[in-house]
Amino acid sequence: MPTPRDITSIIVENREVNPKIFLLSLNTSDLDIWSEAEPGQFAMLKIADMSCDDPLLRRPLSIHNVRDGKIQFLYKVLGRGTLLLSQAKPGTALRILAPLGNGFSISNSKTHCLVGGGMGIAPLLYFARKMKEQQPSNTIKVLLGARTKNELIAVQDFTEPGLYDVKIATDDGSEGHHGLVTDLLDGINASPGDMTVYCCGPHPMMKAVSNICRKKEWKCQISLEALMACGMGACLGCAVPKKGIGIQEYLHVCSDGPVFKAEEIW
Amino acid sequence: MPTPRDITSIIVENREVNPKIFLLSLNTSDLDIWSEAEPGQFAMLKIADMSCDDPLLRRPLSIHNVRDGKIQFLYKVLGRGTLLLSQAKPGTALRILAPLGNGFSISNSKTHCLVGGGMGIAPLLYFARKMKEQQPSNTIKVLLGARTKNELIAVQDFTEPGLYDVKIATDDGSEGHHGLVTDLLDGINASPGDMTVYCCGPHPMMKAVSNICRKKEWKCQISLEALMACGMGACLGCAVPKKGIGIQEYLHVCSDGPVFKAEEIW
Amino acid sequence: MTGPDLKIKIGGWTLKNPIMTASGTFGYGEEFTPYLNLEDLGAVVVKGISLEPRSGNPPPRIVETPCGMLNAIGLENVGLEKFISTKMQIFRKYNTDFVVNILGDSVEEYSTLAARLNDTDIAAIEVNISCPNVKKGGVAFGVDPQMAYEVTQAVRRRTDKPLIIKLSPNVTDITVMAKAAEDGGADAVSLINTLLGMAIDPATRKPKLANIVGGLSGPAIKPVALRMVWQASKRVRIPVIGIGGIRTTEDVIEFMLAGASAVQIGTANLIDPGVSGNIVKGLLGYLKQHKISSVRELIGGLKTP
Amino acid sequence: MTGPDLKIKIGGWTLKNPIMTASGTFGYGEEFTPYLNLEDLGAVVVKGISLEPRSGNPPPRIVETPCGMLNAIGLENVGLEKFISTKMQIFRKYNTDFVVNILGDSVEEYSTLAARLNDTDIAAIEVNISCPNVKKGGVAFGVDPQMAYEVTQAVRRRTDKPLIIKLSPNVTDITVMAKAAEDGGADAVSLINTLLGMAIDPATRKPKLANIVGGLSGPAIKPVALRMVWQASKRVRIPVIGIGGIRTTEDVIEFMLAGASAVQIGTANLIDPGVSGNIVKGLLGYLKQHKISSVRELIGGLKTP
Ligand SMILES: Cc1cc2nc3c(=O)[nH]c(=O)nc-3n(C[C@H](O)[C@H](O)[C@H](O)COP(=O)(O)OP(=O)(O)OC[C@H]3O[C@@H](n4cnc5c(N)ncnc54)[C@H](O)[C@@H]3O)c2cc1C
Ligand SMILES: Cc1cc2nc3c(=O)[nH]c(=O)nc-3n(C[C@H](O)[C@H](O)[C@H](O)COP(=O)(O)OP(=O)(O)OC[C@H]3O[C@@H](n4cnc5c(N)ncnc54)[C@H](O)[C@@H]3O)c2cc1C
Ligand SMILES: Cc1cc2nc3c(=O)[nH]c(=O)nc-3n(C[C@H](O)[C@H](O)[C@H](O)COP(=O)(O)O)c2cc1C
Ligand SMILES: Cc1cc2nc3c(=O)[nH]c(=O)nc-3n(C[C@H](O)[C@H](O)[C@H](O)COP(=O)(O)O)c2cc1C
Ligand code: FES
Ligand code: FES
Repeated sequence: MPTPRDITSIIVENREVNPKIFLLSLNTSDLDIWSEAEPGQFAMLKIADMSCDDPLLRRPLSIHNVRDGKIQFLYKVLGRGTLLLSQAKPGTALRILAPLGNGFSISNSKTHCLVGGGMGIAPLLYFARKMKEQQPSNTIKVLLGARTKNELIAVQDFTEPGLYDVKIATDDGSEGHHGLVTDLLDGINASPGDMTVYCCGPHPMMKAVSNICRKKEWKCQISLEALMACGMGACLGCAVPKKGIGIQEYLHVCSDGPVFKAEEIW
Repeated sequence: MPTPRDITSIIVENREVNPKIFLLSLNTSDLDIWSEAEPGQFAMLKIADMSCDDPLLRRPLSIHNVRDGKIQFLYKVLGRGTLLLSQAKPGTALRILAPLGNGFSISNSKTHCLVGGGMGIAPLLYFARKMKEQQPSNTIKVLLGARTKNELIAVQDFTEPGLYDVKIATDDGSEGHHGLVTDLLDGINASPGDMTVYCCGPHPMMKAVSNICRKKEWKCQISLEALMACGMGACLGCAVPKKGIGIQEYLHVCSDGPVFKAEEIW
Repeated sequence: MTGPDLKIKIGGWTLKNPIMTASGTFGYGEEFTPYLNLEDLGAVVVKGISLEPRSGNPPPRIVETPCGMLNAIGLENVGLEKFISTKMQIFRKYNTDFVVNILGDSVEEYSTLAARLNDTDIAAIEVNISCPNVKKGGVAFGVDPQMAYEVTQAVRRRTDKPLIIKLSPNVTDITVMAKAAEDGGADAVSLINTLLGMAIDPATRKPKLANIVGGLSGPAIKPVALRMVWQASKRVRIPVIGIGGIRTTEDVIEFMLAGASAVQIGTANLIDPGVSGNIVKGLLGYLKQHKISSVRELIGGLKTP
Repeated sequence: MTGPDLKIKIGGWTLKNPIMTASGTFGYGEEFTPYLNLEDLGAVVVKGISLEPRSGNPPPRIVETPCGMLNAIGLENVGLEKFISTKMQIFRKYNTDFVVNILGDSVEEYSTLAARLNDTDIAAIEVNISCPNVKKGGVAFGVDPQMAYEVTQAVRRRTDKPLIIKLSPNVTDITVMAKAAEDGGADAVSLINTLLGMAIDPATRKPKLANIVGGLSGPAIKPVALRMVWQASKRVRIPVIGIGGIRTTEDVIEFMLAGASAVQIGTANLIDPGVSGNIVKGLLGYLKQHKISSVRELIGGLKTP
C-alpha cells in the first residue's frame, strides 16, 4: 500500500454531471500517489483554504478514477462542505490527503460482481478498470442501482462495449429493471466459491446484498461510510460496530476499511 | 438622512489599483440608497455568504464614490476579511448594510480643506465631488498624504483639471512634498472662520491635524475608525473616549460618527 | 383555516411566538425597525439597565474570534430613570412585548430596579446575574447558587411581572443554578449568557480587549448552550429560554427540542439585522410544512435512547 | 552562531521545544510519520490509556460544529498491558519524548496505572481527570478540587516521572483546580480539555452523537482556553501547558504570552497532520525574526495595563 501524502492539487474541471452530482478532476504533479492508489481507497479534501474554519474538517471522497493524468472524484452536494466544493472554479487549489484506507481486494473467484447503489457507484469504476487491467480474463458483472435515472452515475463509463456485463435497476423504473438492484443480484446463479461480490451503496442496500451473499455462500466485500475527522486512524471517530458476541467492539472505517469483508460487520 | 437598508449587491469590478489596495465596484437595483448617501457615511459588508461563519462579522468600508450607477469602495487588504473580499470575482453577491453613520457636513466657510492620509483618502473623493456639485463656487483644497507613492490612492480622480487644488506629501518623498501632510496644512494661511478642515487618516495624523486647527482656530471634522460588530448602534462596541472632565464617557463611532467635530474627541 | 399556533407561555405571560432578541444585541429595539417589524417578534429584550448610568469599558470592546466574538462593553447604559423617561416612551409606539434586562452590584440594587419597573407597562423582567456582587467580594451572583437564590427571591418580592433569571454558563453545574432560580421564585430561566474568554494580539503582546477578558458569543458557543439548555430543562419545571449562537430556524428547532420553550437571538442580530424576523417566518413555515399544529410540540421533543 | 533556544523545563524534564501533541488527536504517534518528523516535536502525548481495554462509545462519535467539533469517542483504548507490550515498542524507534495520558474510574486505578508506567521509559505522565469517579457517584474528578487533589497525590506517590494534571474547563473556577493539582504534587497542569457540548439533528430529532453529549474542541474554544491559561498561570507556580484551538504559530505565541510554558496541539492535527511540525519551524522563525534568544522569554509576557 502506498504511503499517504498531504498534497495540494489544482482543480481542472468541476462539472455538474447529474443534478447535484459533480465530477471533479484534479491535476497534480504528484501523480505517483494516484497510480499506486488501490480502488476503494479514499482521500480527505479540504474544501476551502487551510486557514478557513468553516467548514473546519476535511471531507472524505472515494477515488472515482485516474485518467489522462488526472484524478477524478464524483460527489453529491449534501451539506455545506460539498456545496462549497461544487462552487470552486477550475484553478482553485485543494489540499488532499491520500490515498487512505484499505480498498477492494481482487479475490480469486471466476466471476466478480460489482454492485453499486447511488453515490456508491463512484468508487466502483476505478475498481472495475483496475481489475480488467490486471486480470483481463475475469468475468466482471456490474449491477448499478439508483432511486431514479437522474441519480444513476457513471453509466456510460461502465457500458463502454466489451468491458463489463452491466445491468441497471431504478426504484421508479425510469431506467433498467423497475426495482432494487438486489433483485438483479438475486437473479444471478453461481456456485459458492465461484463468485465474489463487491458492494458500495446505502447501508440498507449493502446489508441486503450481504444477506444474499451469505445465503448463496458468496464472498462479499462492502465499502462503508462514517463521519470522519482525520481519515487516518488518529481520532477513532469513525467507529463501526464489529460483529461478535460479548462486549461490543468497534472497527474504524478509515483505517480498518472503508472496505470490509461483510462478515466482519454483519 | 436616508434610512439604511440591508441589500444584496453584485460585484462588477474588483481591481487591484495599488499593491494590496482594491477598487470595488458594485451594481445594485437599489441605487436610491446610494444617491441619498452622505459622503463620509459607510457600509457594513458581508464578504462571503451570510451562512459563512469565518469571518463572522461584516466589515465597515466608507463610500468612496457613486459613479455611473455603481457604488465604489476602495479598500486595503489587512486581514482575513479584506483578503477574502479581494479574492471575490465579478458576479459575486455581497450583503451590504448602508448607508450608515453620520458623514461630513459642509460648513459655511469660504475655504474647505480636505486632508487625507493613506486609506483615509477613500471617503474624501465622494465628499469633494458632492461639495463641488452642491456649492460649485467653494474653494476646495485637497491635501493627500501617504507613506510612499504606492500607497497614494485615487490621486488621478482628485487631480482632474479644474476641480480641486491638490497637494501631495509622502513620508519618503517618492511623490510631492517630502514629509507629512500636516506640513502642507501648516503652510496654509486662512483666518479663523474662513476655513474648515475635513480629515480622515491614521489616528496620529488626525490628532496632529486637529491640533493645527485648534491653534489656527479653524473648524475641523475628523472621521474615526473603530472595531465594529453591528455598525448601527446596537452593540455599543465601537466606543471612543469623549472629551470631557470627570467620569469618562464614550461616543460611538458608528452612530455618533464616524465623522465627529474634532473638539468632541480631543 | 388557521395556521400553526406559535404561542408560548411564561408564567402568566403569553408570547405571540417563541422568538425574542437577546439583551445587548438589539439596542433598544428601534435601531432595527428598518430591517424588520418589531411587532413580528415574540418579545424584544433590551440592553441591560442599572440603577445609575454606566459609561462602560474603554475600547477596544469587541474582537472577532473563530465563529464568534468577544465583547467587553462593560454594561454601558443610560440608567434606570433616563431609560424610563426616554427609551420606554419609544416602546409604546409598538405593539410588542418588551422585556427589561436588569443588572446590579448588590441584592438591594436589583430589588430597587425591580420595584420601580413593576410600575411600568413592560412585559417582563430579565435579571442578568452575571454581575459581580460588590458586597460579597466581587464574586458574580451567577456562579454561586446561594447568591442567585437570594437575588431571585429579592426581586420576586418586589415584582409581579413575569420574572426571568438569566444564567451564566461559567459554572460547573448549570442545573444547580437553574434550580436556585426556580426555588427563588423565577418564572423562567434564560441561558446562556456569554462564556468568559480572552484574545491576545501577538504583535503588540497586549490583550485585544482593554478589559483583558470578555464574553464569548456567536455560533462557536452553540454546542455548549444547547447542552446546558438540555440539562437545565430536565432539572426545572419552569420554562427555559435558550440562548447561544442561534442564527437560523433550524437552530431554534434544535434548542426547542433540547427543552427550550422560547429562544433569544443575540450576536446574529449584529450581523444580519433582519434575522429575528426571518426566523419567525421560518418557524411558521417549518411548522406548516411538517403539519405541526403548535410550536409547543417541539419543546423537549429530543429523542434520546 | 547558535539559533534561538527552544528548550522548556517541566519539573526535572527538559523538552527540546514547547510543542506537544494533545492526547486523543495524534493516535499513538506513528500514524503521523508520513507528514512530519516525530523527533521535531517537544513531546508526543498519546491517546488516554486505562487499566483495562475500553471499546468506546457507539457511533456517531464525532460531529462538526461552527469552527469546532464535538467528540464522544468514549476513551476507546487498548488497555495498559497491550499498550506497553505493543505501542510502546514503537516509541522506542524514535528519539522523541512520549507522554502517556492516563484515565481511571477510581483513585486506585490511577495509582496502579502510574505505578506500572513508572517502570517504563516514557518521559512523563499526564493524568486526564475529566473522568467520572465511579465510587463517588460518577462526578468527574476534574470538577471537584478535593477529588482532583486526591488523585494527584495518589499518582504522585507512585511515580517520580514528571506529572502533568490535565484540567477540565467545565468548572466555575479553573484556578482552584490548578491549585489543587499543584498542592497534590503535580509538576505541571495542562488545560483545557474539551468543553461539554451537544448537537441535535432537527430532521431526525435525535442527538447527533450516540452519547448525546460530547467534548467541544477546535478554534471555537480558543478564547476560553486562553482565558483559563492566563488565570491558572497567575495562580500556580508550576508550569502551565496551554491547549485549545491551537493551529498556528501565532496561536502558540498567544498562549505563551498568556502564561503557558508549553502547548499541546489537538484538533488541528486531524485537519492538517503536518501542522505540529510546521509550528515548531514557525516558532523558530518567529524567534529569529524578532531576535528573541529564548522561547522562555515569551512565557507570561502579556502586557496588561
Ligand atoms: C470513505 C468515504 C468515501 C466517500 N466517498 C464519497 C464519494 O465518492 N462521493 C460522495 O458524494 N460522497 C462520498 N462520501 C460521503 C461524503 O464524505 C459526504 O457526503 C460529505 O462529507 C458531506 O459533507 P458536507 O459538508 O457536504 O455535508 P455535511 O454538512 O457535513 O453533512 C450533510 C449530511 O451528510 C451526512 N454526512 C456527512 N459526512 C458524511 C460521511 N462521511 N458519510 C456519510 N454521511 C455523511 C451528514 O450526517 C449530514 O446528514 C464518502 C464518505 C466516506 C466516509
Ligand atoms: C467607519 C469605517 C470606515 C472604514 N472605511 C475603510 C475604507 O474605506 N477602506 C479601507 O481599506 N478600510 C476602511 N476601514 C477599515 C476596515 O474596516 C478594516 O481594515 C477591515 O475591517 C479589516 O478587516 P479584515 O478582516 O481584513 O482584518 P482583521 O483581520 O479584522 O484585522 C486586521 C487588522 O486590522 C485591524 N482592524 C480591523 N477592523 C478594523 C476597523 N474597523 N478599523 C480599524 N482597524 C481595524 C485589526 O485590529 C487588525 O490589526 C473602515 C473602518 C471603519 C470603522
Ligand atoms: C455586544 C453584546 C452585548 C451584550 N450585553 C448584554 C447585556 O447587557 N445583558 C445581558 O444579560 N447579556 C448581554 N449579552 C449576552 C447576550 O444577550 C447573549 O446571552 C449572548 O450573546 C449569547 O447569545 P448569542 O450567541 O446569540 O449572542 C451581550 C452580548 C453581546 C454580544
Ligand atoms: C477526537 C478527540 C479525542 C480526544 N481524546 C482525549 C483523550 O483520550 N484524553 C485526553 O486527555 N484528552 C482527549 N482529547 C482532548 C484533547 O487532548 C484537547 O484537550 C482538546 O481537544 C482541546 O484542544 P484542541 O482544541 O486543540 O483540540 C481528545 C480530543 C479530541 C478532539
Ligand atoms: S476518521 Fe479519525 S480515526 Fe477514522
Ligand atoms: S458597531 Fe455596534 S454600536 Fe457601533
